[in-house]
Amino acid sequence: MELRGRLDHLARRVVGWAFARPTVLVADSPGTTVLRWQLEAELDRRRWPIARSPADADLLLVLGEPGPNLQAALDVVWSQVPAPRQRWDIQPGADISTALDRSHAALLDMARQPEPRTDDPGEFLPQNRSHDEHHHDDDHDDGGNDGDHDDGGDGHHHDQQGHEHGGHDAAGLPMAGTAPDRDGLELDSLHVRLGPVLPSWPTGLVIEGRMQGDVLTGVHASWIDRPAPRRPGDPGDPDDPGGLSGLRDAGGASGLRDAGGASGLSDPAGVSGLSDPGGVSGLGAWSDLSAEDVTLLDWLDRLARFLDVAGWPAAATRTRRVRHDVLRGGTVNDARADGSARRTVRRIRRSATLRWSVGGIDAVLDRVHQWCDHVLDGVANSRGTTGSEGDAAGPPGGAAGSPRTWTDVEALVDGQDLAAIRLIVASLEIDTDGGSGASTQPTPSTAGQTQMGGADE
Amino acid sequence: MGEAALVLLVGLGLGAVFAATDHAVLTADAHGIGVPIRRATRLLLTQRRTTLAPDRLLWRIGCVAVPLLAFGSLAVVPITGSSLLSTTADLVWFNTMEVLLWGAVWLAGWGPNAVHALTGGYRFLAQGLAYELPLMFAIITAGLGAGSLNAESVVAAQDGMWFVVTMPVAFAAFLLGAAGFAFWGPLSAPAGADIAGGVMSELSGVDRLSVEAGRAVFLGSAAAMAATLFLGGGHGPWLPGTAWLLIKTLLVIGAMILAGRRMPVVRPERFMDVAWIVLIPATLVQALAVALLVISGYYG
Amino acid sequence: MMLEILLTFAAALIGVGLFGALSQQSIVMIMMGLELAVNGVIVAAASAWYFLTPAAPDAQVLVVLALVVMAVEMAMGFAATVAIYRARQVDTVDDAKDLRG
Amino acid sequence: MLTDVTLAVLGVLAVAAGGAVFTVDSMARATYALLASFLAVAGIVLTLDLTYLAVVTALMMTMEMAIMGVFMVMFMMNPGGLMPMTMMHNTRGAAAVGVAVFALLTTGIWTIDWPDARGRPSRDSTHQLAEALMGSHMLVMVVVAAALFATIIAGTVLATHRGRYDRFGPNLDARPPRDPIPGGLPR
Repeated sequence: MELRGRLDHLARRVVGWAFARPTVLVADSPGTTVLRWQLEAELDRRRWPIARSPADADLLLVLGEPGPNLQAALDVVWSQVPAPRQRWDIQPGADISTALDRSHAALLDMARQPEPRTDDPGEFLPQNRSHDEHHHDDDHDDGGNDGDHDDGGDGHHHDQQGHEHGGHDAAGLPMAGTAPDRDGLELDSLHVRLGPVLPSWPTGLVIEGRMQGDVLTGVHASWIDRPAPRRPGDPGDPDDPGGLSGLRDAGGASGLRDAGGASGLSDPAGVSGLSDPGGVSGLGAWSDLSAEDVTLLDWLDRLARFLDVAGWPAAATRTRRVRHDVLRGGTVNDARADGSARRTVRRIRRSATLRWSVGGIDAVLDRVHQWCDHVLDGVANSRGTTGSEGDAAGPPGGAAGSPRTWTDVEALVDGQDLAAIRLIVASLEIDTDGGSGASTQPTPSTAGQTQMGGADE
Repeated sequence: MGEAALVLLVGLGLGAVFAATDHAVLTADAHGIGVPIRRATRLLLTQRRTTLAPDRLLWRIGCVAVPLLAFGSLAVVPITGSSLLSTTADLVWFNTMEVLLWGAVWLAGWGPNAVHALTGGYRFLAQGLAYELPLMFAIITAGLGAGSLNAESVVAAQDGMWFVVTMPVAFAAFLLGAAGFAFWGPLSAPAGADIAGGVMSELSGVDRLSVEAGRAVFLGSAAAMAATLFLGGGHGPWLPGTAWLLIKTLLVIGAMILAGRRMPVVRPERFMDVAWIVLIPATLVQALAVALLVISGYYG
Repeated sequence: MMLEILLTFAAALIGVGLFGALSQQSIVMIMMGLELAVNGVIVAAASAWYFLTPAAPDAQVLVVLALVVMAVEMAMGFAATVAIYRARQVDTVDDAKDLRG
Repeated sequence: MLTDVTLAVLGVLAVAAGGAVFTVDSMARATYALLASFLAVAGIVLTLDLTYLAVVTALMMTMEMAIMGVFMVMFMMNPGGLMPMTMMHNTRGAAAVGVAVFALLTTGIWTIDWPDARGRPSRDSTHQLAEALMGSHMLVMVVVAAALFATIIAGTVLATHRGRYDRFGPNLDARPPRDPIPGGLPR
């Protein structure tokens, strides 16, 4: 009896040790950027790693209040997280540390009382179908019934036999059909959705298209949870189903932000309304952040996420640490933070490998280098030293070749492979906060770029 | 029996060292020594997840094969002066284990029936076509210098001078190939963050442990093989041969991580160009130079 | 005795390979059948070396040739498949009957 | 004895995996069944003391099958037994030919009075092969090299649909070349 008690005790300790640093998947609803920064700073302090996919996650932390469709997508993500697992909502203003402690304790409880779990990922399929029909109900290709299986950001493919058995379903998954492709081979194409929840991806953004090999064509970009008013009588040519143009039009529609604050697109009105720092959501204890700080944080954040996608985790981690320092210290007045920020960003700016590796895709590198310059200038400014301010101000309209509308974005990513799409998206200044977050700052250098889609048509 | 246990132990040890050092460099966290073991325990306690309509048989085969091949490759490394499997074609054996990994990794990507995993599998093969020939030429160059495909003979041939002196290009190509077949560091595109972890994206529990551990062991084994082929294996003064081999292996591991983590992932299409236009000719010239040295009697 | 058994395996591989090569529609599957037949040749050559002429290298060279044949066959097979697929979107021999001379 | 059992088991495996190639209903499984057959044969060759050939067989066939798997999926996607698939024609005739050839060969194998082994087995079969390929059988190696090189060129020519005029323009002066994906080196 005593032996058993000891063994139990030992087992509990082993579980506690093994899950001492749970892997975390963060899903930020629109308007929770600052909260995400705070959370990531705390996660980094605790050395809890960020998961790359649901399969590697222990905790799913949902920030803010996701809209209904994002919620549905999160359900799918949640269904892919293996037990033991915990899903925890964190609202802006909540005590992050307490929330993490509680979720961790719950996780340990679950790990110590393992219950057999038989989740079939397929159970979420019908739900996604209906959810998809909400904004997209056209078949892209001829061969297979392409009823579009949502993957919740992580993607189950269905690249089945196309030209022999087109139109069939297997295990509820539609089969792929063939379509012409870039290399002149009519290979099987697969309807693929990127997003709305992926690591280092603007949560809520959905990019869909036909995938052949890993090349995406017929791309359509949209924001989840955004009303998709269809223009009546929109012809919708075969390559551009009505749903697409309907969504694109929505960029110009007014009242988007009212829809749960989830528009993800800031229109000019939003920019002006947001220069007030009090409007930045989830600022909490950091309300002393100046607009410049928020801008600097935003650049650092974009840079870190881009480096994640570009596969340079060491530099991304360092950039993130600089961001934490800025977030903690308010302005970058701490000499140490300043020095490390300079060193880190300079190294990224100078990296020949990065230049060589991501060069060749559009103007990705230019935009990223511009962020680096902005950060360097931002640091210089806040130190009161003489930076090359002329560059920082830059021409309004900002980064080289920065697209301004969804149509531009779609044109940019169309015909690119998955990795290039990820890199391009990561290099765009997409405002996930729907204007209610940090990326809208009054500086002229980026004000123009944050208005993606706002001026469409 | 004892030797098999030794290979198992050394493999796990080197893998753990590699994973711990890698973690420490990545996160700048010097206290991460126990991280690999903790992670392994965590994965053992985690549910083994499935996906929708997977090809379960092939998936499992792929996951299990990764560590098996890793230990298989270590079996021809003469750890104690002699190796577990001493054959007349050790170098080709090592190469074969690494090529069998092509199949294993592709199966691990294919099995779960998911976009990102499959993309990772394809990427691995595409990248394989890039690094494989330089790697083969690098391995065979060491065999050429020693006049034997047996690892022990290669070590014996380096009694006077390490092969790295006359084969620097082959040494570099070998380490690059090692990063490639273990899809790690600058060649980790098959498991890249841009495809949500690629071949690893759908793995959880013991499956993920199997692939991650197998990859770490493979990297450790590759470092040991690099030390064997190019750094004189167990040759060195004062200390016993095994100690020298391990020291050199650890140095190779450290050098790989320091160099590999200084740069971002190299996109496969970029690397492909360099591999075929620069690396293959370079390794061929290296082999030619070594062949000329052999004819001239340089290696004795 | 073992030689005969191994040769029987070789014959079985050749038989199965021929069956596959003759029965399949898909070009790639036909190639797999041919490869299986060559696989049988490898078994036969290796056992001949071991049981009949271990002192001579000829059987070994035959195995090398078999491997090369497979590599060439596969490379050319894939190239031809890609070419014909590019030209007319077929990948089965039944659809390419007009190529019959 | 142990060797005999190993050989027999591997032989059965090789044939069974070979049969599976044409019976499983997934392209990936068919390809990897064929690989299993090759690996079993490599095991046989290894047991017969032909280390180098065994290892090289495994190496080459794994690469081939890995690439072949991609082609299979590319041209006829059908993962993991999701869809019953028959891609046969003339099954009966093919089976008849297969069985007939097998019967003929087997009859021959078991009726021929095989001679005893001539000479003693070489201690180092790898060395024996190397000496042969670089000495008495050099011609084989030379021809193989030429054939493989020709294969590389012919295969590329057949498979690609873009020549240099597509890339560099009618006057071959377009820089950079028009490629769907730029390479890693300046051209």
